[in-house]
Amino acid sequence: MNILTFFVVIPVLTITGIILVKDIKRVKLVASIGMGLQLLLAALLVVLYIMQRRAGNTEEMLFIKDFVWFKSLNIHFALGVDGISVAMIALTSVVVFAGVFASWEMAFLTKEFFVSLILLATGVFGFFISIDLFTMFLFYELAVIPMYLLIGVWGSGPKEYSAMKLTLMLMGASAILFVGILGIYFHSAPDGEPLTFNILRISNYVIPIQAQRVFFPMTFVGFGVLGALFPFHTWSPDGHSSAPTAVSMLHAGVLMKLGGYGAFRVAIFLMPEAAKEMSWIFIILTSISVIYGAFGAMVQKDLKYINAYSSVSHCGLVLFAILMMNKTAMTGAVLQMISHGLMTALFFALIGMIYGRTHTRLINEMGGLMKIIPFLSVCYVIAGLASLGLPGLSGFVAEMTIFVGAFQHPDLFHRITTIIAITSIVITAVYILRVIAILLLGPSRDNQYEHMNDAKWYEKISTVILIACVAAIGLAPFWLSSMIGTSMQPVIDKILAVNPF
Amino acid sequence: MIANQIMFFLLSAMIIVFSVLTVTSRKILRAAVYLLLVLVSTSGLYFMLNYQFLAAIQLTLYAGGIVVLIIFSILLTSHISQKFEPTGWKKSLLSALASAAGAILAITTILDFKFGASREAAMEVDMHAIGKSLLSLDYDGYILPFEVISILLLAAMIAGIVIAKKGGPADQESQNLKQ
Amino acid sequence: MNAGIPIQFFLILATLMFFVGVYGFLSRRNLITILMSLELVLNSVNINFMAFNRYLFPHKMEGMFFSLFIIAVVAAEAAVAIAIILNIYRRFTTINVEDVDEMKY
Amino acid sequence: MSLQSLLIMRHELLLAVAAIFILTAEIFIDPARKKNISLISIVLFAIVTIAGFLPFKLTGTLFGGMYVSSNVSTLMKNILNIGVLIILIQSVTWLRKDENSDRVSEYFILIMSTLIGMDFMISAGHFLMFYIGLELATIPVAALAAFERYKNKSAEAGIKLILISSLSSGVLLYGLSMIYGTTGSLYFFEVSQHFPGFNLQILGFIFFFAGMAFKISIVPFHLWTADVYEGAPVNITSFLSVISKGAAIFILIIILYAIFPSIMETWQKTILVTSILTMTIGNLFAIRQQNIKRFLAFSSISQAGYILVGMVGGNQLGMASVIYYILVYIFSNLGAFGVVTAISNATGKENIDDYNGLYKTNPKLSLIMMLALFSLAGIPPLAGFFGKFFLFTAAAEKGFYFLVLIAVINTIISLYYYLLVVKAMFINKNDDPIVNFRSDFPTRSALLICVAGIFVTGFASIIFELIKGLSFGN
Amino acid sequence: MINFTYTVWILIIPFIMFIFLGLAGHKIGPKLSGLLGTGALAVITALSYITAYKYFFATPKAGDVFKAILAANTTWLQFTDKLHIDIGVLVDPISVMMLIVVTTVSFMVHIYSTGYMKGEKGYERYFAFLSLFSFSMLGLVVAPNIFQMYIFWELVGVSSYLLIGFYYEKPSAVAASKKAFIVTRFADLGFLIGILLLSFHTKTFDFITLTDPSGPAIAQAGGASFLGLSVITWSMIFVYLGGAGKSAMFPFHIWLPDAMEGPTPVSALIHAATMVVAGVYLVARMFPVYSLAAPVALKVVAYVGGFSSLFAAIIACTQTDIKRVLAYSTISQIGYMMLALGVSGYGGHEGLGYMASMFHLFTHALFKALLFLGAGAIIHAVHTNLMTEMGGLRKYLPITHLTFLIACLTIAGIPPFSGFFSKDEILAAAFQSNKILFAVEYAVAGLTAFYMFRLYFNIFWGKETQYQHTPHEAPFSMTIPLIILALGAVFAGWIPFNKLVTSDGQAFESSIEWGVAIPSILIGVLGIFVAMVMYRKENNIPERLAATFKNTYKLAYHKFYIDEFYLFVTKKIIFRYISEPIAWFDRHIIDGTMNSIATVTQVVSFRIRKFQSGQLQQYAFVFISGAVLLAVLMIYIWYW
Repeated sequence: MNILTFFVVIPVLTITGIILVKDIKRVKLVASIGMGLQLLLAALLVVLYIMQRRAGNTEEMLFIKDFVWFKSLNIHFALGVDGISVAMIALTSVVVFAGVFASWEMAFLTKEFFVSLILLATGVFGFFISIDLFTMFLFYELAVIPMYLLIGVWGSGPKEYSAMKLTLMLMGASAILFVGILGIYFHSAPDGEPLTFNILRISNYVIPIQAQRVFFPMTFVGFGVLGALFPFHTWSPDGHSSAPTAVSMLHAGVLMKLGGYGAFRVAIFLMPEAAKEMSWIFIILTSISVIYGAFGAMVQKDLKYINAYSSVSHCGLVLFAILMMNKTAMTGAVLQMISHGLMTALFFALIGMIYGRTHTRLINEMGGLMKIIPFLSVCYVIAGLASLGLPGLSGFVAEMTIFVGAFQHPDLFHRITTIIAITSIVITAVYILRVIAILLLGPSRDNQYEHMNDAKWYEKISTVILIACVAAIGLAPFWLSSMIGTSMQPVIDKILAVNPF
Repeated sequence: MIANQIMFFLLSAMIIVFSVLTVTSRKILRAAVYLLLVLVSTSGLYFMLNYQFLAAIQLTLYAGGIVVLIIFSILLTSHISQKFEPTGWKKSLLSALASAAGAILAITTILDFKFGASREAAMEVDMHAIGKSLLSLDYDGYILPFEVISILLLAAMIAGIVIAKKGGPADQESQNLKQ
Repeated sequence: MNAGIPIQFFLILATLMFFVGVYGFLSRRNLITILMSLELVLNSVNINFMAFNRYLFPHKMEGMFFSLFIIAVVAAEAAVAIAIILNIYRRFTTINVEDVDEMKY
Repeated sequence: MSLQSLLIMRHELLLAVAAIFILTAEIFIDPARKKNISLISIVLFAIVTIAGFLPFKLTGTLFGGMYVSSNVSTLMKNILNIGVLIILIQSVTWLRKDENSDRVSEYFILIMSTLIGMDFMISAGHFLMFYIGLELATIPVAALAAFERYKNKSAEAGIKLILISSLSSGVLLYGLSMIYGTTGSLYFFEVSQHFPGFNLQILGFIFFFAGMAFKISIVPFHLWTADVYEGAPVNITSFLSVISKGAAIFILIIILYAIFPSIMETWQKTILVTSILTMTIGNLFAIRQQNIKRFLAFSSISQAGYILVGMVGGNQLGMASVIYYILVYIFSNLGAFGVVTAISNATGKENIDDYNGLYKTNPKLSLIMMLALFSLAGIPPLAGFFGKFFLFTAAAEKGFYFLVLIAVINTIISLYYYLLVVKAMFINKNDDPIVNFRSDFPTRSALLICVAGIFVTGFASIIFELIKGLSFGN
Repeated sequence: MINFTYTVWILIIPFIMFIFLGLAGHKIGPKLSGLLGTGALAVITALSYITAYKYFFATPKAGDVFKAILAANTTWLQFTDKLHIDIGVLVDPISVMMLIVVTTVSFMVHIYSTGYMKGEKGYERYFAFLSLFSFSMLGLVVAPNIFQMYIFWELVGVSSYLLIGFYYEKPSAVAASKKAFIVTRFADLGFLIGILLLSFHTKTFDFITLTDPSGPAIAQAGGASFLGLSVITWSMIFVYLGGAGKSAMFPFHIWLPDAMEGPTPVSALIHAATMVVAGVYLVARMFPVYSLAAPVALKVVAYVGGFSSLFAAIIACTQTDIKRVLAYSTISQIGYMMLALGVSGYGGHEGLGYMASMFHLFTHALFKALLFLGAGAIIHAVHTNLMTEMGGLRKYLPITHLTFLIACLTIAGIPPFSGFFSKDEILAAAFQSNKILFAVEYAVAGLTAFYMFRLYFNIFWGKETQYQHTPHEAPFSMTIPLIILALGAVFAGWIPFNKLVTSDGQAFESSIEWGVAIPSILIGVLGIFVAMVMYRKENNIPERLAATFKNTYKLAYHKFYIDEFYLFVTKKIIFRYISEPIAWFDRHIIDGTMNSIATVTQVVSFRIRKFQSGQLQQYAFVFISGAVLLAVLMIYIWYW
């Protein structure tokens, strides 16, 4: 059995296990064991992948497995990974694992909660291992729907409104995306040859430019909405602020990455010509995203809103880098996805833990938490520093790769937009430090918070593993960056072959 | 020739006039009678077209059966002399407009079409031919519809029974209603 | 019998009758009169079939048979309709169609 | 009549035999043991259903072209049989009620005769057969809609259905008469050869289409749907929304594909317009509904719109996807209606507000309802997703991307209101929720079948491949 | 060639120490933490001195030039084929010199801190942060490429942030740390853009390649231009922005005085001796490029430095918080160094300014650290920062007094203390090239002497204040570093910088230019004298003077309202007129659009419900009209 299939099988088994066991404690146990296995499996995959590459395997995708599903439409359940997907899978498994522990205290409908959560994870894993547009789309939608219940049932604040908005906007995006995918499918092969959903196969054929012009924007916007592309990002603040901790983590940490990954793997990889022609529109939009999200985050009062806007900014950077269409910037985009995924998951985990203690998320109502709950506060600072791109943490690596890459463009437009995007690092610093200053530092604002406990063991697991990853990538980025970069090479070659610039 | 045409126009005039009266008369029983007249006139048309069998059916089943059924139901539900309030002008107007539009569309389209005359020899439609055709299993045979319509009629009968059947709590309730 | 009368006359007659029936359906208030209007509508169709059969395709009897079956079906339909109308009368104590609107929006 | 022909017509014949058997039983059986009629009927029907699947020679033309059986038609009949079987099982509880117990056998006979009508309609080779089948499929349903004769709403539903359906058959017949007048025949294969698309023919076609559209409840011929669905007993509502509609769609697609390929452009335009209207209007109305049956009525209208999208291409994939979708739709919608029936039988509650907090008291029913609704909304991995995917793919194959876009946007609206129900069940609080109850065996087994269908139909690609293999189109 | 690979330990040891103390500090207790931290520093200090010795005296020169040696290098992150961030150690004259400066001062501060911070909450954290800072600063210093420098540049910034905000419960400290970080971050933005521009045109980050006179950077001096200046010039100006930010040059200087909220040893280490001179170091690092390819940028450096030094000196004269006086003095002195670089040429005696700047950097590090540590000892004794609340302390704090006096004399440029030598070189260099700046320097020299002695007299002489506790001399752990640094301040002037640290690595002859030096000494003495008159005994001269130059005094006292201006820009413009409108726009316009789509759907849905009237005939009407309209559409209107 192919290693990749386990990534779908294990969650499904875990869900089954959760449904079968009776008691809440066992539910958690099963969930954590399942996701722990998944994490180990991801680690194994990384190792195997690197070993394969070392051994000189230069195939574009490794571990390819192809099950015919709907034969007449040439729909396959095709699996395969390159460095990029491996990285994303690793990210996902870490975040999901942390998410399980972050929601350890979930007492209301626990079983249902974990089932939905892991279902969501299944969708994400499935998405990343697929190389068939149909299954990709299937898993994408699969990931979106549990969201509704997770937010609607276990959320807080205007949860029903937020859940509905999030679900509808994302499904709306998937609607556009769906048309885009169909368009690709029906132009995926020259006349007379069987149509295909297989990305690799399609990428070897040049989709007619007229079709690309129609379907590229659809695909890109479809994925872009999930990646919080301005002005379609408004689901994100509401959705994130209402979602329960683990869901915010998964959503901002992983699900938003589906957008970036998809935009790269489907929109740009398959339709590079149109991407080249139209990228300027989206570059403008994404650079707006970057700045706009950062400025938006500056005046928010709710912790989750701050983070949501910050995600808009950071994910905007991902899309921005993807659109630059050169190896360095795109590698940076993937790094940024991973980095943002980890640190935003960390953020949301911490926010959830703080909220669980103070029962408020308004920064003005808290203060001086550093003294009361030092562990969580320090973690928060670390997350903040990662977010503002401190060297030694993952954010820096990603951002610098993007900036350097984007700046290598020969024409002025790209470089000016890059500079605009770079200014976000200052704004980011402003809002991050603002939060840290108000929330954690200074005197304690309300003595009812004096008696809070610091992190419990499961909370520590959740945060420490995320921090460890953030720091590991920040300190030793080379292997990751080169793993991604190597896989990026064929993509770039294809883009260049088509229309060298 | 002329007699033909006179006959036709007479019948058509009757049909049109009585149709209109059927749908406009404010006394329901009269409307039923007008309907009967329309149906009878129609059977006259069938005679003109040489379809005596169908004309007969029209008279017996349609005029004799359905109209009687309708009249019975009228008697059950209304007073004979009951006069309706006239329909609201808005509704009438809209209905008239829709119908007129439909009629104009249909008629213009019909007039637009060139009907070719028949080249085949006409078939003698007598009872023998009808019977043979009705019971034929082959092309142009109607045994299957004939059988199926019996199921239809059975089903309709049961349907009527289902609705009209007395007994159970329903009846009690309706008796309460009457009191 | 039908010589000298163009087929269009029959068709126009049927059409007029059809739409008069439709008019009745749309405007009459009494359920039974609506049913009567329906009879007009269906009757007009029969005229069409008969005319076509006689004028254009006299070598077969399709139109005629069709009419025949229509008459039978209409009879069944009318029977069921009347049964329901009587039930309506029992329930609503009226057969004014405008009053039969418990369900809307 | 050889044995061969009997086998070819086995669906209709067995059904007729079963109906007559029940009729006889009704007459001869001891009144005290009439309870068993349900059981007998369902067993009989199950036998019919199974017999339908038997791999005898399926194709053939009987009665000089009056009756045509092909692989596709057999498939369609089988699909309908499955649906009806589920509905019959679902009806048992309802039929056990005192007020209905005196008309159990009539119920079964009417349903079966309706199904006979549909089967004949699907196998029709001649418009006369088609017409009689259509009426046979309609008239008893009207009576069934008025079945609960002690309820105002039921009576109202009955009268609305029978009158509008008569009008629509009037319009359909008028159209047919024009088709007859311009082609000289009512045999399908002859009509298709004489159909170059004169204006009068188009007129006839449109009127014919309107009559069919009424059955499928396509906008603007749909207005009866909500009222009838709301007023009719729940089982009849599900019958109307699934079986009647499914049968009408089957026959429409056969007629469009087989008889009117020569005016494909016209009917494509027609379907384009009506499908957009149908999806949009159905959705817009569904948003505000409070009665769950009415809600499902509008939802089924918009579903019809999606199905039309699949039909628009006139391609083989289109037919396959439509048939497949009907199968999926049967499971999904009957799942939803099954829950509605169970709740309605147990408590008499039919408003969405009553469903508030249902998950707390009846988790399993809520879950089934949710699965069914998600399947209707086209959420993976449920069958509805695959169904919708193929429908839209079929349209896209012929370049109707714009239509597909509108359709998928409409699925988002529909997702919205499906989620409203899910929200009611899972999120909303309720001081007075529906109490916990345990459904009886038939209800549970019917729901189980539906859930299994919702899951299996999608994943098991063989089902789709089978349907695809049998379909035709260009 | 001697192997310098071991120098990587200079980076690794403090990093490990940081991680260890950060994670386990609270477990092992304060005492051990302090000991470990200090011990680690002792080791790397020793390593640095060994390195300095080996580099300057044991390594054979190539010709007569000190060659830059790449002691270690490994690719850390690959961008493109040519552009990659390497982490490594570059050993060349200035890096070695900086190693000495950083490790010495840091070591002193560590020792000092063990006394100064005793009993403070978060003692372990403090030492962890100090280790982090040492690591970052050393990494910055030895960076062989500009990107490594940027990385450590940021790390230095963050450790500064952490240390300024060490007393995190004090709102002013929190605000100060935030301000320091954001202001420098803003400057770093310029640095980053500069790096990107530079690397885009030269395709390298590597210092050796960049500064090679025949390398791509300098070769492209006349390349593509923008707004009249060459791209290289622009990029060097941007790079300088980063330097200006870190070195608190006008107008980025505002963070430095506030940064005094941190513990005093931190001020000594970071905000006086090491980190703030990183800007100078950066310019020195890139000096060949500035000098050969971007003279305009170099001019900017010179003028900004000159202006800052004068500006800060004026403000320093009016401040009362001793640490703030020292902070402005630091700005002023760094301005001096910048100026010196700015007026310097490349190679040989032309490079006098360069050498002078480095020289001054070196001596300044020693005496400014001394001043701060002394101030720390004073604050430690009297528990206040305000010199108005001090006076007559010379009796209580003899050692502190003495060392402080030495430091003051040094900074005033009185021979034979080291400050005199380095300052003299700078004056000489300025005299050679730019008379205006030269004049500025004289003025600054006088002002410096004045405000330093104003400080000195106010603290140790003047009116004796009633203290709550009798002040007492600091413990040995604090006085020993003072003494060592004082010795350094006295004797460092004799180090032959012109032989060791020069712009092109070649030694050149230089001697004291008495023509320039004597007036400068006189000016210094004059400044001291004025201060003595005004502040030695209590009198009303200062008040009268302040009253006479009321407006000027007020301006200077309020630091020329620069802070207020920044506050206005950030609070009013950025927050109120950019951020809040954006947030509003997002919630109301964008979100509103999405919501209104939903609302419109709902409203339409409500409006059209009338169609479903329950009236059978209306249904039929729609049915018939629908059929007719459809037919009309298909037959008569819509041709494909």
